[in-house]
Amino acid sequence: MPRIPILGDTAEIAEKGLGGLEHNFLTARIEDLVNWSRARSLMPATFGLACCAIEMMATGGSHYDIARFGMETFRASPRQADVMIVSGRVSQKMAPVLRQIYDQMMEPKWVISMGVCASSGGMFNNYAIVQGVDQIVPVDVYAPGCPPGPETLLHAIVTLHKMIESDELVKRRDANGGGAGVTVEQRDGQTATQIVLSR
Amino acid sequence: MSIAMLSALSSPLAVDPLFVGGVGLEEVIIVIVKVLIAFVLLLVAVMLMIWFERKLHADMTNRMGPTIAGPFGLLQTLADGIKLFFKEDLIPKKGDRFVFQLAPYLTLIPAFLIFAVVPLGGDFDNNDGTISVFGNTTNFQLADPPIGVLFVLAMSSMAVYGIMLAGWSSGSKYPLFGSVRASAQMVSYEAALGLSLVAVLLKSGSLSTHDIVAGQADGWNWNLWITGFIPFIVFMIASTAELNRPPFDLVEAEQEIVGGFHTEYSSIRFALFFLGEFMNVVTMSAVMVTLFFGGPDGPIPFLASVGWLWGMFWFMLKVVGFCFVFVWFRATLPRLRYDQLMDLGWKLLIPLSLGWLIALAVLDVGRDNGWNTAVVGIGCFAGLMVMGALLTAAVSAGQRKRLAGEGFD
Amino acid sequence: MSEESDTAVADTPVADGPVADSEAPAAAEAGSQPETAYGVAVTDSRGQMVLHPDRETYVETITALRDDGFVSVMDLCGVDNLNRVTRDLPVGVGAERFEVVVSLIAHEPPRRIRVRVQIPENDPTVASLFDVFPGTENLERETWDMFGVTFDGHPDPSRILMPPDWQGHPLRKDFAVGSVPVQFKGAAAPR
Amino acid sequence: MTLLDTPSDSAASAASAKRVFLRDETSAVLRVDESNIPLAETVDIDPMSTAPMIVNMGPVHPSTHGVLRLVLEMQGEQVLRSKPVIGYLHTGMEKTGEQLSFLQGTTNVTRMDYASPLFNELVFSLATEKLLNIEVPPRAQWIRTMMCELNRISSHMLFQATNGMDVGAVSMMLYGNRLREETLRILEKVTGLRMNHNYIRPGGVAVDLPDGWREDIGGLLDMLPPLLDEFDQLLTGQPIFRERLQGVGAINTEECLALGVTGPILRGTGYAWDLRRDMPYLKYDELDFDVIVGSYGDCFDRYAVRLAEARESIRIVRQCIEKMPTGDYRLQDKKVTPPPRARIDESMEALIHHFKIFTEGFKVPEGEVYVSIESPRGELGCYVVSDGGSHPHRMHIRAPSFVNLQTMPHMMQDALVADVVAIISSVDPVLGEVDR
Repeated sequence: MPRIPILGDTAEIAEKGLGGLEHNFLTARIEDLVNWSRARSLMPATFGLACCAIEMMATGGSHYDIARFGMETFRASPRQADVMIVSGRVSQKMAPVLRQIYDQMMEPKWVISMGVCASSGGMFNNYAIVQGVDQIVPVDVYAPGCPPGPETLLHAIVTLHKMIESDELVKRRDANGGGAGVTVEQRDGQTATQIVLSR
Repeated sequence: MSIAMLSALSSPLAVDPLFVGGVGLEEVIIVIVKVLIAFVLLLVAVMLMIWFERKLHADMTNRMGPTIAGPFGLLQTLADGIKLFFKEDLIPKKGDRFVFQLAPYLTLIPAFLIFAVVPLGGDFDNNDGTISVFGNTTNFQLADPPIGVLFVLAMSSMAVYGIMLAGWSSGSKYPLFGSVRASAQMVSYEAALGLSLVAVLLKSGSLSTHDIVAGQADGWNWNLWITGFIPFIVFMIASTAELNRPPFDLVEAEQEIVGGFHTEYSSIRFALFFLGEFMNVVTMSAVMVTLFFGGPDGPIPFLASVGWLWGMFWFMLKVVGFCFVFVWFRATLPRLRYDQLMDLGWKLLIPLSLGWLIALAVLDVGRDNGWNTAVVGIGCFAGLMVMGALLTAAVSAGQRKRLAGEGFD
Repeated sequence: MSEESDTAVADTPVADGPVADSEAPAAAEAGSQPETAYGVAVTDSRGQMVLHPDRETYVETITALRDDGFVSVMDLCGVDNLNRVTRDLPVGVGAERFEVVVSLIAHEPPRRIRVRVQIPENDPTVASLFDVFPGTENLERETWDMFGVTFDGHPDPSRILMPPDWQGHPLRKDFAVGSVPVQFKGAAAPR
Repeated sequence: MTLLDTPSDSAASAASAKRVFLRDETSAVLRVDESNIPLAETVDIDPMSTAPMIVNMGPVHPSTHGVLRLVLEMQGEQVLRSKPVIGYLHTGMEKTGEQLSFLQGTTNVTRMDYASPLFNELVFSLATEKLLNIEVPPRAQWIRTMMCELNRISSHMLFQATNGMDVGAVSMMLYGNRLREETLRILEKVTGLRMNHNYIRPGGVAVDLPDGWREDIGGLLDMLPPLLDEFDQLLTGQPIFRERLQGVGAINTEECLALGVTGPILRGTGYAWDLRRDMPYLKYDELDFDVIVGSYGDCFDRYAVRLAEARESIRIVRQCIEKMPTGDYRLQDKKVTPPPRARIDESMEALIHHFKIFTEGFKVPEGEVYVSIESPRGELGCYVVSDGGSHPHRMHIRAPSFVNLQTMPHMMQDALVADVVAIISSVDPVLGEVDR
């Protein structure tokens, strides 16, 4: 018996009826729809640091056109952003700010570490630079290069798309207690702030 | 709600021929269908408008725009919407909880309501613009209150509250800036908007949108020509400012005040603002088409064979034309500064539309009384010139004083 | 060394510059005793005139230079000479651990001059140039931040590049260069 | 009527140099401790209060060109005093520079001003060469001149992009980037990298120009002028754009000189000072070009100066193509430059030499030197102290953006928020260079 790509093995269908179908085709999981939309509508936070930020701008330019992925909507407000592209070296002075921006972003959120300086400190192994932004925020995709060309960044973005669509990230965040409902511990003895959820 | 109650409610407003012979079940169903059509049409139009803007702007800058969400990226807006719907929401602790939640709806709902009074189609060339459905005659618009234009103005003023309250209730500084800017900007441009509208009302003699469209039935009767362009230009600029579209998007100027009033908004509430902004673009385009461009009236006369779709086709075409202009503005024009915006509104648009209105009125009175049109016209022109000169002198005197460091208080 | 390859050859004031003409003719004449210009010792470094005032005459020297047509301070930076004994200093100028180096420029005719002040380690203090050239404000702040040299009379003596609560002065030679543990202290504000 | 006639000269002429010397509250500089000002707006806003409000702009703000942070004291939308807070991108490059040999140093400095990396390499190489007392061959000098001018074009294009973006012309971002991309294509072909080239090295340049460079660069130069004319159409004559920039952020020559400001900001005030002409280095004395000056020192003048300088650079590059001599692209001095690649395969000595020069570096005679060039942002200086070893004892970069940043509070006094954005972008700071 031939095999129909969308339905599955026709012999099994003939034997078991609808139970022989490989998957439902009248209904689908809403999770797939959500992942589909998340992957196609990643809004990056406007977060440029150093050389890599210039290449990030170039990625938004006419030659590379990040808008193809629906990502030209750089959001200035971290509340509305989905992905933070850490583009460049993170200094000790910038680290708290970067973490604050990350905390201000709403779940689900992702981080791309762009360039070697963000990923590992790069050539600046000295007093001023944080040796890898993953010491501060959880990084999902690392883009290598100094600076990574726009093609590399696009590849990182497509990689992130695939990860989002394959649902890996949401599971990971569930596992480590991420997601909505967390509290942020305050420095110097201030009270912890409960994040108000409306739904 | 019983049908008798509905009838009792609607009888004072029964301008629509649908309700002339009393209200039965059929009429109610027709109204519900009309509501659904208007609602769905507007939502789809907004979805396509957002896609259209992104694609068109991409085209103007040698790019491709969204491509991966659906064919030609058509589903990009859908993806954005679903994603935002499933995103975490936040209400700032320092903000006013109730107002913060209310504000997005205050911007969205007026945009819907404005669309309700816009005639979408119908044959105004051969009859009075009504169509027949199941033997009932009705207007091709959701509602036709006798105060249609006032309703449009009232609703567009309501939208100010949404933006103002959103900024105020966020409890943060940049949104506050945006909110202060919004209230000043939108209130001042409301005046110019209203004054340019009065010119249309003067010519149409009615506040009903249906009557205004009916009065422009032939291509040469469009209010655009009859009122002499100026009210349209003022209306166009004022409505751009009213919509917070570039070059008047100071309220949400990303480079200056981050996100403006919606800085603290995320998730579905931000989506509502997003939707509301583009919905306003569509409805304002529709209002402009209604008021100045003859609504569903097209250059080629009504073709009975195509039915009501013919008028709708022209209507849509004109709306898309205006949407194009709005995107074009965004792609080319830098943003105005706050004081320049105020100058433009108060010192140019309002005097101009006021003066033009007076001139139109004088010409009308002159025609009614049989005065010599040439003499009246030249008199009006001279009067406008004198007014303009006086205003310029006043403005420059004020500027000199300000530069010299003398206050006015 | 040929002439067109180098900036300083064109603007070296030592031979016939107006500096030599106006105030310090001694600078032009080579001699065995230490040369002076503007009343302070002077050396030549790769064709560039370098003044070596002491801390007391430092501001006076800069002021004199300004009155002589040096319109701008281009650069001000510190140097840490820990463990470096031999240096090209004129006779009579004692080598100290820190140096503050000021580069000035004159536009008509185009010429440059450099001023080096020795700052002792036990009292790293020097007068601020803010009242002569306000453009040194950021540069002096940077020098304090990086070397710990205090500038008396500076309007805003605070760290400029490092975080305000940073310990130490990174460009000192006894400050470790290598990677330091992340001094990350967590988010400072609620979401 | 009012949209078109704003006085653009009144504010500029009234200012005097005295305001930059003020040190108390009357100064435009808000001299407060920035650590007391919270980054997040946790302060309660009293809507009835009329006291000045402290607003934090940055360090992550869309228009602060990276990580500049501005503390603004504001009355309504008007800025009373302000203070740029920097250091958020401090990389410790001067410290790292002491750890790297002179040959490796260009790798380090090229990452400072990432909008114009070749200038950083050039100034460090010139300083090293001056310490070594060597002269690079003419072809190397011409190549350096040409590449730097191409880099200047790309840097000014980046300015046009961000400046347009900051005043709200969003398409300029893409138009500017498109031109920059075309320039970068040439730079990539010659140096192998789009940015951070490490192309200009002590002793010459890394590699010779590739085949077909004349056609490539000539094609670029033919393509650029009409596209620059499009900028004129889109912005220069645009009434809203002029309104936004004319008379905004005015500063005069005396203030610029007192603050040590150089580059387009100084030239925008009408003062013709350009190191390329006044203290020529490389081959600029053999080139025919004009120094562009403005007249009012406002944002519009700075915009116009940069646009015109890009055109001048096109002129310079054309002359460079014509005059490019044949010969060595780097010094044939065993002490400084590695042996040719072909010889490494043949000769063991060459291999050892190559290895030693890249691991140990070369010894540089003791001394100290300050060399400066005209970068797209002003005087880019390099102060190098050598103690006779192969590593610099002290390497200091005089970054033009760092000094130019001091003009901001003075320009911003009494300006509106929208002007602040225009002023930041007209100063055109590159934070990598500011913080180093």
